[in-house]
Amino acid sequence: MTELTVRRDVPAPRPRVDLSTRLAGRTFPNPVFTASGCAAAGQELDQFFDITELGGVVTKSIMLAPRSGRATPRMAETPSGMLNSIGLQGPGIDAFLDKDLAWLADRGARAVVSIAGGSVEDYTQLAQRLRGAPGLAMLEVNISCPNVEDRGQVFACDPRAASEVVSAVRKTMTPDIPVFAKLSPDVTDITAIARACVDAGADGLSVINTLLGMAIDTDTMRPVLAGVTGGLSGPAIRPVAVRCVWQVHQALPDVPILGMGGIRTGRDALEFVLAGASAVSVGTTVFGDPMAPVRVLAELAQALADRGFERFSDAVGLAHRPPEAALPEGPDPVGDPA
Amino acid sequence: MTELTVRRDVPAPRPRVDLSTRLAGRTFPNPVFTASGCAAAGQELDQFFDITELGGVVTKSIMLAPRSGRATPRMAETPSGMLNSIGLQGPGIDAFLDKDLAWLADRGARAVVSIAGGSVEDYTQLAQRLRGAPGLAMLEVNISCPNVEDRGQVFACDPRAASEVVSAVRKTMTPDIPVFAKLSPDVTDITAIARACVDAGADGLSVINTLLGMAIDTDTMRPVLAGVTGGLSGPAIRPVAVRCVWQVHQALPDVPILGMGGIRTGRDALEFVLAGASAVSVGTTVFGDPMAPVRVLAELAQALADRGFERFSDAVGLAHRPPEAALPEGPDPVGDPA
Amino acid sequence: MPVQVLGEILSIRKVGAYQAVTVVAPGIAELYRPGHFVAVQVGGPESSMLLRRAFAIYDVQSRGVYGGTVQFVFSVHGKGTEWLSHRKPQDKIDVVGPLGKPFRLPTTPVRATLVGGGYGSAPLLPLAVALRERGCTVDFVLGAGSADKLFGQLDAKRLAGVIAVTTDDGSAGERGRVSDVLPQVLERTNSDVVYACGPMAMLRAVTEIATARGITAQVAVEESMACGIGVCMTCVLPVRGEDDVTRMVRSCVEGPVFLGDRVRWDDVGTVPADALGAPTGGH
Amino acid sequence: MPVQVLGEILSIRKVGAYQAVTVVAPGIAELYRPGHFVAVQVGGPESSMLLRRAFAIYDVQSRGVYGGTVQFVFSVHGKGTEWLSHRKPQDKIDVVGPLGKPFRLPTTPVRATLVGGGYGSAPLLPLAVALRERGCTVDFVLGAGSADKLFGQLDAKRLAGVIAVTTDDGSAGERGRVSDVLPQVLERTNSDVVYACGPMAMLRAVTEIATARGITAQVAVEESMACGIGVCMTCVLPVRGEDDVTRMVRSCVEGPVFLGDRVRWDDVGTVPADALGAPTGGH
Ligand SMILES: Cc1cc2nc3c(=O)[nH]c(=O)nc-3n(C[C@H](O)[C@H](O)[C@H](O)COP(=O)(O)OP(=O)(O)OC[C@H]3O[C@@H](n4cnc5c(N)ncnc54)[C@H](O)[C@@H]3O)c2cc1C
Ligand SMILES: Cc1cc2nc3c(=O)[nH]c(=O)nc-3n(C[C@H](O)[C@H](O)[C@H](O)COP(=O)(O)OP(=O)(O)OC[C@H]3O[C@@H](n4cnc5c(N)ncnc54)[C@H](O)[C@@H]3O)c2cc1C
Ligand SMILES: Cc1cc2nc3c(=O)[nH]c(=O)nc-3n(C[C@H](O)[C@H](O)[C@H](O)COP(=O)(O)O)c2cc1C
Ligand SMILES: Cc1cc2nc3c(=O)[nH]c(=O)nc-3n(C[C@H](O)[C@H](O)[C@H](O)COP(=O)(O)O)c2cc1C
Ligand code: FES
Ligand code: FES
Repeated sequence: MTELTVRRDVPAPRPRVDLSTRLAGRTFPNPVFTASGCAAAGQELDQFFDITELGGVVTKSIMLAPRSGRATPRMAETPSGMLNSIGLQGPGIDAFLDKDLAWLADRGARAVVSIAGGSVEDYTQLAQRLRGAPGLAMLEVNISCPNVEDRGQVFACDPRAASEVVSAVRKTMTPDIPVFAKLSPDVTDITAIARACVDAGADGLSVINTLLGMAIDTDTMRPVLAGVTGGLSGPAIRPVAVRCVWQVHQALPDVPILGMGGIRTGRDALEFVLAGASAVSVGTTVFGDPMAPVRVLAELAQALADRGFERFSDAVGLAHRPPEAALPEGPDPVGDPA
Repeated sequence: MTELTVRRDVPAPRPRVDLSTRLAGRTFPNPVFTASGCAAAGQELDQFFDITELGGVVTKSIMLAPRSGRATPRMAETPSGMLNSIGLQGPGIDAFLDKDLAWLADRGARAVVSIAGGSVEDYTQLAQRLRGAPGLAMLEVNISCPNVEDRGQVFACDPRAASEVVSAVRKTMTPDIPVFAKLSPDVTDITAIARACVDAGADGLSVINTLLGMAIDTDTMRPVLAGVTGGLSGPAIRPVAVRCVWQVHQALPDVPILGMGGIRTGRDALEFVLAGASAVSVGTTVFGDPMAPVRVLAELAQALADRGFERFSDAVGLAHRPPEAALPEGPDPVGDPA
Repeated sequence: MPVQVLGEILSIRKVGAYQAVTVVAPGIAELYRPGHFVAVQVGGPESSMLLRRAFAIYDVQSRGVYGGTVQFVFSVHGKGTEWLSHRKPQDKIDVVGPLGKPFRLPTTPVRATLVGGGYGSAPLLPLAVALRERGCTVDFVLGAGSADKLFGQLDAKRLAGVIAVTTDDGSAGERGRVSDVLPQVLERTNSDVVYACGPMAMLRAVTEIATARGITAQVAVEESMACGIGVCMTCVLPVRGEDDVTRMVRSCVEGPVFLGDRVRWDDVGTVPADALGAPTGGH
Repeated sequence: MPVQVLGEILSIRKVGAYQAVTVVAPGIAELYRPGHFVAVQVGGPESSMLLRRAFAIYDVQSRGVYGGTVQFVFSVHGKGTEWLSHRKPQDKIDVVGPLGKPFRLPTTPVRATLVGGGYGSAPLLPLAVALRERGCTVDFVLGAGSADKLFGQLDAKRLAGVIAVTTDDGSAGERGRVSDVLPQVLERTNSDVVYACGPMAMLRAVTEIATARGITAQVAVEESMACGIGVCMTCVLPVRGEDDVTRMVRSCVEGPVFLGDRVRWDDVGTVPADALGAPTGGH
């Protein structure tokens, strides 16, 4: 007979691992989230699985005003990755609050709202508008945006600029909402930016945003993307993302990390967790596999159970243990699977 | 009947395109080279094809003294890429001159010797030893090395350190030998490093070296590589490499670029050329396909012929032409292939 | 509500320059309406290709031993469709569907002209069936580069009052484009409405011809898509809304079927300056 | 000189826990000697897997309608071998070979014990044939985790004087490891030389046993390889040279066969401090 995988039908037998995770002050039921810009505001994916099953739903970065985004083509498929140059198309904060966030709150999802701006003032106003918004569980500050007041210099590439944005947002947002700064890998020293953000009050860090890349159409002999360059994402960048999580966790072991970049399976998610992530976002993989977030969650739970973990949190950063250190009670490295 | 591809048998009917390329003062018969560390010193590949057919053979970065390299595991396969952490294993400059370079000279190949060191003095001495060495066609300065005199800060990540190395090498090497500085993509602004190298006397730039990455073994729950982090290469990084070539060519249009990063086909090579590379290196692809360099050369020649180019050099940087600019005499964008 | 199904290929056969694939996919047939599409994973588990490929649904069966099948027709374009063309019966593929907004059907029995370019006629054939079930009269204009790229001519003949065929090279029907013969067909049939699917340039020409006659054209566009389900924002084009405001709308969820005269054809591939949220000086 | 060949698979069949693949690959048989290996591309043209997989050659045929074939035996380990296990006759795979340094054969007719672990016995069978052609007497010790992972037992019986079999779980032969029975076999046969192929721990134990008896062991190691042809430097292990200097040598070109007592078993996976060019304080 033919084998079928149909949505919703599989309430995966969840192994008995405590999957809850604390991100700064807040506890989430599990560590698997969507990634900003890869799940819109959750409604479309909710057709495929119950989005409240996820730890959180990270929304597409929202700006103050409605925004058309860039011209097309906006994407190019690349080996094990893709380039995108959307240009932060979105409805603006007002419509977002009215429709998207309201829907998420109604639905009972934990909304992680990503905000983006062109100036410190933009970010501050966004945080202002989001203060006390129902359904808001966490704020992610997308600082991979050009600073219109500084010749388009990207905030995330300059410790001072990053710090100003984060500090303004942290001061504006109520203390109960964790504020995460999202780091760009396109810097010489990601730990320097990480430190600047944390010193400025970031409660945690999202690691990583896309890498700057481009593709050239060898037929038209011009750049493929209307925006010329774009952001590279997907499994291709996973080794860079894992390295960034590792470095940031090593530099700032007490700061919670939301890790992402090319996660396709529970095994991939575990790689980020062992490197130091307290939660993960599944991004580009959703485009090829809409059910990926819940699948990754089930696979991660299984992988943890297989290794003898009783609590997800025991796995966070475990790959940093010194060479001959014993594993915590329970976990065992997996031997030859044969 | 079964179809076969056997080495040497295929003196590919080379389309009538002038493939020669000038890199600083020197003319090479064609623009396809090997990549440093991906072809040893040419002897092994010469079993599969005639290495004198390539524009040049870029040798594994050589240091002053013999060097054991790092412990194993030294590699991990990643989606459309691989991580390596070899640690610059090599025989040292003396044995290299005696055996490797002598063999290349004898064989009639154009040797591009890559040098690496831990201090400006190391690089200077290497250049000194290579002065007047028979067979030497060009020097590639691998500055992605930790500076032992500056807390292991990588030369390629600091304009001043990069500049010092390049300037010392350029002063030491005879003027007839082009000196190329090889750039790392792991920097906030690659054009700043490019400019520093060129101001210090670099005749050209090799773009790019590997990206810093890592992988974690989810069974042992430790880093896969003995060296913890490693260099990411292969098609996965191609969009980053093309972007770097594009940015450097845009910033310094008169500086020749040896482009590399994930080239697998002639089409890929053309992407680099259109972005601004005057020659390309085929690296990681060789591991999966030893005959790749000559295949890429044949495919590139064909791709140029298909587009109406009579001279390879007319394609260099062509994707930068302004939106409505006419193409040079000859070339035509390729229409719908159907 | 679309479903994601890993289904077995029942058949894959050559039809002229195309291949038609039938795959087991329960849950799609039940919700299907003409104009819907599916998005298919390509390349297998260790593939370097991450994104789905979109194909218009040509046929569905909701019953039978397989509990539901869906059929689509494709031509080899790049790496993903190349891979698809090597699939064999019993291989499995992962399909998401039905996706998109289907063609809207008239509530009264009108006369409709269906214009298909290349494989674009595939979704028009089930549309013709649906229209006839509502008592409409259907006429077809089919065009392609050459005879082997015409799809569904026989089916169309069975379903249609009038059928006109064009090919660019004259290897079948009249030499020329569908837009060359469409005015005469509309004249002759006095159609109330036009439906079209095919290349963007064709859709634009069809829209202009229909609009000039004061009738509406519903067109199914083909924009490059990364997700097909509305979450990535790669597939946008400028469309004027009922409030007359132009927005960059997602063709995968707000399309692929649009009213032709709402699409800003001149501006496809750009962001018109008067679009909602269009860049103002600053960026 | 190795060749790179895109050859058709003639057969792929299950042998216990393994699969044996025969592929058309002219040019390999002519140069082949026992101990050589091939490196195979996996995953197809759009695969995300870039690196070749290494397999010891089990058999070659230089004549026949196919103009040369090569056979190897593999177990599914990860993604690449998983892919390989789904190949069918007539599929094509890209093979490079013969690679590496083969076993050295004695110039006089000695008595040799061949020790194989799991699929490690595959290259030992043609070695046994070659040894016998030189008038040697051959004995076999074969071991594996369980009976289905023993390879070549029947062939070995045909070729050998003595054959001893062990499995970890006792499902065939004696329960235990090859190193448990090897001393008795060497005692009984009074072998002049040992050849071994299998897991690193086994090779180490075999070397120790042989060395203790004052006889040489030639062992074929298995190190993780990216290229298989000597250009990447990923496959190194510390080996003492004839000048007594330890070097990190490439197991793909200077091996995979080494004299067991030259391999620094304690230090495999590290760079011994006395190795040529080993880091000194600085790094
Ligand atoms: C709504 C819709 C319906 C379609 N119906 C059909 C059909 O019935 N039959 C058919 O043959 N083709 C159809 N297409 C086009 C088909 O999707 C593309 O030919 C196919 O995606 C190309 O994939 P590839 O791997 O061969 O090309 P590649 O160039 O390798 O594709 C790379 C990426 O670009 C995207 N892409 C490239 N070209 C297109 C395109 N024209 N449209 C959308 N995405 C594209 C792919 O999805 C993929 O993500 C339809 C497209 C859309 C949007
Ligand atoms: C000289 C030699 C001879 C071999 N002979 C045989 C044989 O006859 N039969 C057999 O079943 N296996 C043999 N192996 C082991 C075989 O190469 C690995 O099992 C195989 O490469 C694993 O590939 P994978 O895609 O399944 O695993 P993955 O883990 O996905 O492989 C990832 C990468 O690591 C490399 N790698 C992983 N494990 C090994 C390993 N053990 N040895 C070398 N490279 C590895 C792969 O080549 C690939 O590049 C041999 C290895 C060597 C070095
Ligand atoms: C189409 C697309 C749109 C994205 N939009 C945003 C965005 O609006 N804000 C943001 O912070 N990150 C955005 N990202 C980055 C992702 O959130 C994520 O950081 C990155 O893609 C790496 O994860 P992945 O490889 O799992 O996709 C976007 C990524 C993609 C592919
Ligand atoms: C195994 C390996 C070893 C390398 N060794 C060197 C080296 O010694 N010196 C150097 O400049 N680059 C070295 N590189 C980097 C390559 O020359 C090249 O810049 C990079 O791999 C990107 O190209 P590719 O994707 O085609 O491999 C090495 C790369 C690999 C994969
Ligand atoms: S294809 Fe992703 S939103 Fe339309
Ligand atoms: S595997 Fe590349 S040198 Fe041995």
